[in-house]
Amino acid sequence: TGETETSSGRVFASPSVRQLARELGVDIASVSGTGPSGRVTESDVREAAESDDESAASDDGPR
Amino acid sequence: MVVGDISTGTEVLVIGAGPGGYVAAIRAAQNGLDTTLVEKDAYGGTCLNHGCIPSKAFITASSLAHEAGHAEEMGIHANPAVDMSQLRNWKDGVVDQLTGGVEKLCKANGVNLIEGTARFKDDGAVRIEHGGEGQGSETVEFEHCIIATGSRPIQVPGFEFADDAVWSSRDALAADSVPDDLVVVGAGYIGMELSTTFAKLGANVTVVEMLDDVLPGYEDDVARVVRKHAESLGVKFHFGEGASGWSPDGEDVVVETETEDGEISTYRADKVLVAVGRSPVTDTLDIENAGLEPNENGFLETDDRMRTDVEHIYAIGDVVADSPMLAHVGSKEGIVAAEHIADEPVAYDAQAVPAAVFTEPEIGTVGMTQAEAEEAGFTPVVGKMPFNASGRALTTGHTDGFVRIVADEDSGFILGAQIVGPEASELVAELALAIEMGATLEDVAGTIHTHPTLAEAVMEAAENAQGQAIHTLNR
Amino acid sequence: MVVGDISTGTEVLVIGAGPGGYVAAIRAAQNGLDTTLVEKDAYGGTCLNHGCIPSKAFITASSLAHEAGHAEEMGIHANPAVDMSQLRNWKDGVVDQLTGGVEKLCKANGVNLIEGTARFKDDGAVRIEHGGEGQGSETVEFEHCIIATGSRPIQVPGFEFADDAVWSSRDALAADSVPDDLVVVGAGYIGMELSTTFAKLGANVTVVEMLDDVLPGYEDDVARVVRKHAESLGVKFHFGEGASGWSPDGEDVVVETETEDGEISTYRADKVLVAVGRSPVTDTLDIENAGLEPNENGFLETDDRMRTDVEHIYAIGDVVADSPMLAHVGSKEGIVAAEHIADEPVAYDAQAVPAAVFTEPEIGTVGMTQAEAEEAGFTPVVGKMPFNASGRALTTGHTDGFVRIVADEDSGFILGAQIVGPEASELVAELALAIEMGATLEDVAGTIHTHPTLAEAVMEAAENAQGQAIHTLNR
Ligand SMILES: Cc1cc2nc3c(=O)[nH]c(=O)nc-3n(C[C@H](O)[C@H](O)[C@H](O)COP(=O)(O)OP(=O)(O)OC[C@H]3O[C@@H](n4cnc5c(N)ncnc54)[C@H](O)[C@@H]3O)c2cc1C
Ligand SMILES: Cc1cc2nc3c(=O)[nH]c(=O)nc-3n(C[C@H](O)[C@H](O)[C@H](O)COP(=O)(O)OP(=O)(O)OC[C@H]3O[C@@H](n4cnc5c(N)ncnc54)[C@H](O)[C@@H]3O)c2cc1C
Repeated sequence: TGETETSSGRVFASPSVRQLARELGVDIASVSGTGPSGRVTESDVREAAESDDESAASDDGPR
Repeated sequence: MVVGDISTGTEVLVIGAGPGGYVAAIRAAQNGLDTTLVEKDAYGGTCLNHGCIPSKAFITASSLAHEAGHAEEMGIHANPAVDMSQLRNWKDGVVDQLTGGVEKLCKANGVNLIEGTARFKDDGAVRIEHGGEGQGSETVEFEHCIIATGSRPIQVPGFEFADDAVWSSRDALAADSVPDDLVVVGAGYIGMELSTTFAKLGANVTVVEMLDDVLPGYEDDVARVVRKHAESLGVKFHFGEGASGWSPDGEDVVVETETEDGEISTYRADKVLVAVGRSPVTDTLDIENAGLEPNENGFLETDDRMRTDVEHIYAIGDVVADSPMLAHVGSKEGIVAAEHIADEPVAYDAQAVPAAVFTEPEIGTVGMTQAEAEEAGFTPVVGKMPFNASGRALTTGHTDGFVRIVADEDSGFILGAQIVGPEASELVAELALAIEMGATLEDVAGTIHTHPTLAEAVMEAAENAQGQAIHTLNR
Repeated sequence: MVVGDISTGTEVLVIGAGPGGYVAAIRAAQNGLDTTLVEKDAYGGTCLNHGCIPSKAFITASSLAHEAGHAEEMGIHANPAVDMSQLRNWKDGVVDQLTGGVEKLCKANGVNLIEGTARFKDDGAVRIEHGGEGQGSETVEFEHCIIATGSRPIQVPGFEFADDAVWSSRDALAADSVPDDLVVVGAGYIGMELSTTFAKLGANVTVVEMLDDVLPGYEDDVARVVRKHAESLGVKFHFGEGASGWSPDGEDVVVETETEDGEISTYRADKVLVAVGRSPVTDTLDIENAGLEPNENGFLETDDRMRTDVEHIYAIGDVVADSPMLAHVGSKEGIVAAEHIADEPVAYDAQAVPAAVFTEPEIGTVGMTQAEAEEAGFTPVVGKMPFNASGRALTTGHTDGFVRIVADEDSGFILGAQIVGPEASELVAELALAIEMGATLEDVAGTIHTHPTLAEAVMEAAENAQGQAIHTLNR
């Protein structure tokens, strides 16, 4: 179901962006953020998903 | 109620209807799962019946009476008397309304409710013993199980809760009179909430605590505000003393304490309240039949989906290892477990768990302290706003305490906050959201805050960390 | 104080030391600008001296006394008496502490303070007349000027505030006794705050309002909660009636009202409080000498850097056109003006301006209503949590009202919130931050909220909008 283990470190991304990362099978800890002060944004996660792995992204569509 | 032993099946079995269990059951049912919730005692668990809710009801009433009786400065002349049996009835009414509500919400969401005590037969079934004589038992087979059996108060050797003179927090919250003299063993948050409550209701309260301050785990300057206020209410503290025993003396009790050096003291009282912590309820479940083994303190280890070592059995709430024993943590864990069973891509990944202590003044904390931020490798910058510089605080007459915000100096990301002061329990909500969102000091300082409110102090603390506060001098 | 007419120069001259002006002056000085603040009356302006602060002090005390006197259900038996002159002294003490604080903070930040009344000589200088006889005047030349002269209450024709029997809000907040009978003209937020306050203090209050409900501008279901509560305090409402005049009758006043159809009613009282709105103070500044012309209602138009048509003259606070007349808006505008003068890349770009009404229960609103969201082209989704389903609300005895969140259905972005209920003024802070951060329903619902708090209702309202609330049934 497109799960990734959450990193134990502090993640600067909103709850909805973190959830999206899990939905798309993206390890958010490895995404570099383009938001203010490096915050990980929704589009950062979507881009990471696309460049990453098409199949992981198609596993769980947006709800 | 089912008499005799029949066997039924359910997709999700939740054991225990506290804030962990009932929330998990409702969310599981909302996700279309066939869900069964078993509770041996009362819907709402410790929290609604003997914890969060009754304590806060007592705190409200005792604070209102005490405050009205001490507001001559504002021109208010009153000499309030508190009728404890009426207060208890009101509190019971509040509890009944909420527990009744929980039952209704479970049913409305389609949760099957079973009254009884569950024990594991194996890792796919429990046996449920129904209440009274001859009520029989039944077996329920499950695909997934969520253990939410909560916790019970720790007993200090020699202090049996069965004795009339020895109160657990539960007994204190069922009191129908105020003891003239009360000894409280333990100055943790439950001990402190109840000490101030009974002091406001007129008891002479003496607190004995093994450690050297109130509220272990909180920073000194936070704890100090609460201790000073309790002292001003007449509460007496004896630190570095462990309760070693008690003896009856007529109607009274004499509590004996001992220091590390073996020095003995005694305190006479009408009742002794023991509030030294809580331990998980995992020893009455035949949990080994499910292939599970609690850790040495009785807690269950889980992953961040709340799965135990047995993958289809989850644990949430007070039974979970390395997780704060708080109602809202249990509820969140319950939602994670329920959604994970429903194949949602969830995880318990809270960046910030707020916690409150409902003393006077209140404490609200979230995320990291300055020391914790340093340990975690950040270079923290700290901003503070004392409530005695807040217009709103002055107009309420409650000016003790402060808001402190800890942020990362480089990025400005907010890492944590410590609030001690009026409505701290509510004010911390904004900062929890700030941390979860990855907000910076600039974000909080740049958000317009209503005047005059206590929440402005949050903004001012952020500005202070930036060296730009208006209502307090900057570092 | 300077005697005689000398001429000095300053980089930034701020006229008026209300929450707009003093904040602007402090921030300008913090930015290294040579700043002068001129005030003719008292530091803190309307807000600290005759508005926000004294009204909230009265509200606190009247609420405490009233609540303690009506808590038999909780077992509290008290019959509080309120000594109005003591209450007034306490309130004055709070005001003095804050206004003294403002003066100190200005000085500590290096702001030059001048006492006197400023009038423009031209667009580069003002003449300041000092207070009493023989205090003289001085001329101050400025590079930049910030007009922050605030507002005054609107007089209804026939009701002169100079008359003893006719109260402005300022007179009401200086009262040293409670009138037996009080007529309040106007059911806006100031009228409603003061009506409930005096009703709690024991006055028979009658409110006459030209429109057909209390709190114009608020949604019906929000206003209704406040009106019902006021009615339960004994406040009588007469809608659709305009105050047309009054006459003395012995010690009493008889207030006459007229409906649109010309129907006349009369109400006897000890005092009549007129609270029908406020108008900007721009007519006593010789403002035309600076090349400025207020709009037809006396307000000054500005751009989003708070610049007037004359680029180096700024306007902030209650004098600004199309900007809510609120202290925190003035402060924010002051910060924008000061930072813009200091060449910072700021703008007044608040996405969400929270506002509170300190009635019982309180109102806290921010951002868009559902109707406004529709008008703005969104497809709003709405979630609601009534306080009577909140455990914390039940334990405080205050369960009227609700939290409502308006979000964009597609994106989940939170657009606005309307809260009516206990601590609504504080609870709205989290939602203001949510809107400023571009938070979604999922963000607010996914943030752990402390149990038991009123702030949980914010989370539940977000969950309700998602169809996932635990403690209330979903749509
Ligand atoms: C005085 C006091 C004040 C508190 N105040 C706060 C506060 O303000 N905020 C806060 O967050 N927390 C507070 N807490 C802590 C809070 O009550 C707990 O964290 C919370 O109740 C834990 O929830 P839970 O669902 O894990 O377990 P519980 O609430 O303990 O519920 C467990 C349920 O499981 C049932 N059960 C147990 N074994 C079985 C079985 N074998 N079969 C069937 N049913 C079973 C029990 O009867 C119980 O109803 C307070 C606690 C106390 C004692
Ligand atoms: C009863 C009441 C309750 C209120 N409650 C609230 C509330 O709870 N929350 C809220 O946000 N708002 C509240 N308000 C509104 C709030 O008071 C105003 O929005 C706020 O004071 C506006 O700030 P300001 O700086 O623009 O002007 P003001 O506060 O009006 O200050 C203007 C200052 O300029 C001075 N001045 C004027 N002309 C000159 C001159 N020519 N030379 C020198 N000095 C001059 C005046 O003496 C005054 O001190 C309330 C108002 C009232 C009346």
